[in-house]
Amino acid sequence: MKNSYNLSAEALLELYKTMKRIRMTEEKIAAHYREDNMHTPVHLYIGQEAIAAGVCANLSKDDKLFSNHRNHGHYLAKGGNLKAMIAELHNKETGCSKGYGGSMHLVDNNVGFPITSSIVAGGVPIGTGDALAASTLGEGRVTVVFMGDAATEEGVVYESLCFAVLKNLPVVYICENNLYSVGTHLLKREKEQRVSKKFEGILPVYTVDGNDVLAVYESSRKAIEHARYGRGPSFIEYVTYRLRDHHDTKTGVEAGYQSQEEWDSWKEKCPIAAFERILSKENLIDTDIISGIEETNKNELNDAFRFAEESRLPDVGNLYNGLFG
Amino acid sequence: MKNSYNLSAEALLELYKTMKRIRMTEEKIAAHYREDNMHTPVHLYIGQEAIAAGVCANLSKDDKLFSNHRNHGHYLAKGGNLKAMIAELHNKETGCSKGYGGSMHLVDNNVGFPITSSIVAGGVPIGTGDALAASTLGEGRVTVVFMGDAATEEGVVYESLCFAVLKNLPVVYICENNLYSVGTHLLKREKEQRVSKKFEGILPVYTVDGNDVLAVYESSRKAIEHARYGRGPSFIEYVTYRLRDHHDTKTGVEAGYQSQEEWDSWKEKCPIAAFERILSKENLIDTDIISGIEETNKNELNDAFRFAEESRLPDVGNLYNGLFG
Amino acid sequence: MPWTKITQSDYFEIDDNTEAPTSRRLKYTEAVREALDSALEIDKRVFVMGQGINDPGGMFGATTGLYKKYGEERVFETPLAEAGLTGIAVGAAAAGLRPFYCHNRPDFLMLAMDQIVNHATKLNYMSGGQCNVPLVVWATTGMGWGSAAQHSQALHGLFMHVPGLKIIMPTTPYDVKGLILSAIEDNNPVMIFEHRKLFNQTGHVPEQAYKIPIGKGVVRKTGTDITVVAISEMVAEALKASKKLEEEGISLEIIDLRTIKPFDEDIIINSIKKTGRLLIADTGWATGGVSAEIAARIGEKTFGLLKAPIVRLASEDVPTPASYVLERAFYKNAEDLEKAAKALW
Amino acid sequence: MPWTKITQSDYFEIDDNTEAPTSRRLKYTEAVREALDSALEIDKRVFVMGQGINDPGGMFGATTGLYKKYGEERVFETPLAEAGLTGIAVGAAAAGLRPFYCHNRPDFLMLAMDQIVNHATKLNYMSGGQCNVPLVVWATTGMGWGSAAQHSQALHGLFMHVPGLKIIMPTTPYDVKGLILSAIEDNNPVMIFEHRKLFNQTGHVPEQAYKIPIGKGVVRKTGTDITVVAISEMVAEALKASKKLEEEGISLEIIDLRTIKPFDEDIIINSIKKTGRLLIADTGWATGGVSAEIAARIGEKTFGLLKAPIVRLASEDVPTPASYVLERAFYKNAEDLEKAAKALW
Ligand SMILES: Cc1ncc(C[n+]2csc(CCOP(=O)(O)OP(=O)(O)O)c2C)c(N)n1
Ligand SMILES: Cc1ncc(C[n+]2csc(CCOP(=O)(O)OP(=O)(O)O)c2C)c(N)n1
Ligand SMILES: [Mg+2]
Ligand SMILES: [Mg+2]
Repeated sequence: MKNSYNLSAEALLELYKTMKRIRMTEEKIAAHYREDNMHTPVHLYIGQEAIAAGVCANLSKDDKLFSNHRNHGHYLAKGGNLKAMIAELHNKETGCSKGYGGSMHLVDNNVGFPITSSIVAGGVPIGTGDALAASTLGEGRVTVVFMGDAATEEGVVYESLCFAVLKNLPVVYICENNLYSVGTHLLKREKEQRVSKKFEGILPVYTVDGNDVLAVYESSRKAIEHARYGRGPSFIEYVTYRLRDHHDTKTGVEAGYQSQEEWDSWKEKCPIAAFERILSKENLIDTDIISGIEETNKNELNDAFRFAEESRLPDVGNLYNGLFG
Repeated sequence: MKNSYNLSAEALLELYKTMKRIRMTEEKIAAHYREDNMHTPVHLYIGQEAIAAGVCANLSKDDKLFSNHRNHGHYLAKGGNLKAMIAELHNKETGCSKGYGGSMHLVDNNVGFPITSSIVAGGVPIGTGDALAASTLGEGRVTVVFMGDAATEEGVVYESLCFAVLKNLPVVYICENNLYSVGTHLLKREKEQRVSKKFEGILPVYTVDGNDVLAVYESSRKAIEHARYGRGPSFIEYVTYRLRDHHDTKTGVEAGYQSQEEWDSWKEKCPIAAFERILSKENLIDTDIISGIEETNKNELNDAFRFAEESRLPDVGNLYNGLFG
Repeated sequence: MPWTKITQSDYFEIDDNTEAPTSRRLKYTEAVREALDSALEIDKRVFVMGQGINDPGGMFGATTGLYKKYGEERVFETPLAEAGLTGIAVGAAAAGLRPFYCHNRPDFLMLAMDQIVNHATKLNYMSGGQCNVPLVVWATTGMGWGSAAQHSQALHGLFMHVPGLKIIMPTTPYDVKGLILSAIEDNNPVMIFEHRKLFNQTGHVPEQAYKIPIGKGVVRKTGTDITVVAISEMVAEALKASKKLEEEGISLEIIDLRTIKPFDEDIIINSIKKTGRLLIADTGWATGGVSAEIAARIGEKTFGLLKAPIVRLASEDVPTPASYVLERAFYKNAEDLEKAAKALW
Repeated sequence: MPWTKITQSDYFEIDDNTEAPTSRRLKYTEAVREALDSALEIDKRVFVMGQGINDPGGMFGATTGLYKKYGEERVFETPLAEAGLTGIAVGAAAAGLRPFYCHNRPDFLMLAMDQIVNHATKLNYMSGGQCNVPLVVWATTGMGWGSAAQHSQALHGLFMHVPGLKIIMPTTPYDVKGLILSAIEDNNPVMIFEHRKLFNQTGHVPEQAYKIPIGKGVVRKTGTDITVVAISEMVAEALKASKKLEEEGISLEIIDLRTIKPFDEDIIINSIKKTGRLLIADTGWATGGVSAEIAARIGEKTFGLLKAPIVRLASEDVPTPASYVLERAFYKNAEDLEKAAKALW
């Protein structure tokens, strides 16, 4: 049963649910952060949900996703375990990284989330190497590497793209251009607002509205298939905005580096609200369905937080655990 | 008195003389290298002379040139002191770097040759920073940064170009694409033979025949003027070939990584022989004039080698000299 | 939230300079800012660069508003390209400017190692003295609140090994202003590692510009039994521990090294002549770090004077864990120092 | 021309393994090649990468022709992008392959520091043990013939400071084969620093694959008066010096450390129990280097056993100069070691 978006109703609803789940998780983290039970920096994903949701809808568990400091949404969209994530934020042994990583280093081999670096762009060559291994071993899987706009300024990204092209690797680079690096606007750091332009001479690049989940889905689907069928890497820039501060829970307006007008205009373009309008028009959701989804999320989140709070802290004696593998 | 090349006869002859002087210097170095009086690696410039000659004809002493390991030709074309260069190769105190640098680190503040790094691409950001200083201080001078094809693979080059564009710096990047990195052909390292293509999305790039000194002169003239008049950086790729091995004195054929056919075809395109043909046609040189130039060079070279041989070695007690400035 | 706030070390307060007539109480970061302000004012060649230096946070206040006073040509934001930008700073320095390059964390300096190790520190030497590089690289060491393996490293020990560098690690507002002004005036690359736990300290700082010589330590507390050479935030831990130890009859002499490269050998040796015992406390890893060099060099020079082996209190050979219980096991503090001192006594 | 040739250390010859039935005399670089050949043969996950590994020079013979036998997918040339390619190797290792990444000189590793210090060595720890990185990084240290400041650094001392690394520095053909095979089999990042002056050494090497444990030193010469802990090429210098010193009645016990991280403390301490004197000889800079860590750690553990201060023979805190007269002043050799030993006696 395909509709005008060339996607089944289930698939459309799934995209919506993923976004909602991420949003509600982030909001709950924000609400509880001041209670000081999560001793970890948090980089919230609020406003960018369409990207993780749209991209990951094209991935299987065997495909791998390389994330960055802003990884909560990526992890959940990739099928991550909510309990393990919330426990990691609570510094617990039951966390997906056993309490050794914290919010910036969610890792979960069960869902193709193999490492997460908080060095900006640090994961980009590593993801490229993962694609090299996949290609060498003939695994047929695809690697997706997420990065921010500022990450594209690091030389290793350039080096990685060139190598991926040279070896025709099954990798898709996803750039979430939210216009800011911490509190610094893109145009203080770069000549052009479209960061993918820099790579036009190297590989196929696309610039897409990152707040339109269907556009994200469709563009990444093509790039991922392209990679999967051995036609090589590509680079997609999704233009978006984060509605909260770089880390912590307030907004960039409150933090003093974004204007109210700018923020408002992007709030208008909220990817979830926008998609809700589409789904309503298609008669795929109504307030009851939305409430149902919210209820499910709320319960799941309450469980996850309870689980996290009740979990044990790592054993102090295990300081050296994991130093060597 | 301009001719069809839009250059005075003197200017044309000057280009020729520069190339000849470089060639004869390199050949003399090669001839004497086995005598073991020059304890220094040598990266000969034979075959690439048109680039240094053509570019530097557009520079004044105040303009600065950032070179690399293959710097003999750059140094001479920039007005370097032949005696000081040969003395440096002989490890002498009278060398342009006082014997502390050797062949890979010719430096001479008197002629705008401020540092020379032998880390591939290491000088590229440094040259960019020099242009930043020139721009900040309003000095009106231009910085020219030389690099090889392999250097363009380093992330710092990408980072430097982006920054030069952001700040609209008075810098021209010159890439000598001689198709090889030591014994490794370009196509083992890159997808495309035209290395400048990678930067098309970042700044104006040009690909020019690097064995045609007039084309080099003209293309670099435009780019240098562009930079000088505050219109920003550009990147020129000169396609060329080195007729000797990466370092040392034999050829790449003898070293086993270049084919005789390839080498022969480039030998045919020798920039000096090609320019000789043009100048003859224009009646600007004949065998007598050439002999005269050769004689002058020979004498100058003999003097320089004698000077170098007779110069003192650095004082062993001065190991710490120059550690701090 | 300590990741956005600065952890307060409430026990640490030294008034180096209460007598200076123009002296006021300033916070550590205010003293840094005042140093930069002075340098920008006095010397037109000075400029400041870094990620986020002009955002509202302004490096914890160390750079706040400077761009408004001196313009964005002299106080500018950089792209995220630490390798290239370090090279650019080196080039600008070699061409006559005086860059002050700010980093939020030493971890990010790993991207700039080629320019620091192979270039900034070598260009003058390998050019026969033609190219000095008056570059200052400033990095603030973070810790705690789950900063974890890539956002909390105290990497000054790595740089100890690099010839041609000077490295300062000031602990007081008075020192940081004076040492930063010396660093900027120096014709060579100087690295500054500052510990965030010190940022809220207050102390007396004279209003005018003044300099403190690079390479000189200072005795923060005199004592008779054990010489403690403390680096950066460990000075605070040592002072705290010394109070308890005093009650138990162990008297520490605490040396704040201030400069780790070159470090003040004499001040340590003179103290050992009195105490016969040396404990070195560093915020970085022990293995191959600053404490190793101090132990090796001082051990050689005080052989026979020492009544007990030189002891090092520094991080174990493991990355920083995230969870606070593991963090507590990882970081050495006043209690650990107390224990180490007792064992040495 | 020594820059393209390898400097011969004619005085150095140790036959570790003459008894093994399949043992033949091989050059050092042939032993390296044989190790890589074995590893590629035995384990399909192994691959070799580096600049120039497939060119006719083939890393002084260490990689010659391997790509013909195993294909260019498993033995490939890299672009000049040490930072990115190290990350790529890390990613491939984490995904189940076993990269062996060759570098012509440690100087170039400075471009890869972020991936080594912040990633390769930390991913397993910070993921709670989910991501081990079986990566081998191999670098050959050059010296002489005017290699100068950027092409001659012995930088192993920097890496000593990094948790999560193992570092080996084999001196004999027998050791290099066995240690490379151990390194490749290790599930963690291992760095190998080889000194080019050792490359023409020959020695007996068994034909089959064998391993030498990481972390174990070996006594190259027994003696009674001074323990010399020698690293890499310094073993050759120590052996040379010991002959002269023997004539003058000073007997050196020479320990070839082989692994510097973790290093074999017991073998050193046991020797000191006999000699009471320690001289550490390293090819890198003294300040903050390997010799500092050995002196600090062993000094602490042998306090009371030592009859004299621990002495370090290592490079002065200055870059490598180009001119051969200055090179001679810079590099420590057998004569310097002789002098240091006499002074210590
Ligand atoms: C190499 C490096 N430099 C600086 C930082 C500090 N830092 C952490 S996140 C960040 C901003 C990154 O911006 P972007 O890549 O656009 O991602 P976003 O936060 O906007 O999602 C910075 C500068 C870092 N972690 N790593
Ligand atoms: C960062 C770095 N990696 C590797 C080397 C070793 N190396 C010296 S020159 C060279 C080849 C450079 O090729 P290219 O840039 O094309 O210049 P060319 O020699 O052809 O003029 C290499 C690999 C180096 N010096 N620096
Ligand atoms: Mg961003
Ligand atoms: Mg080339």
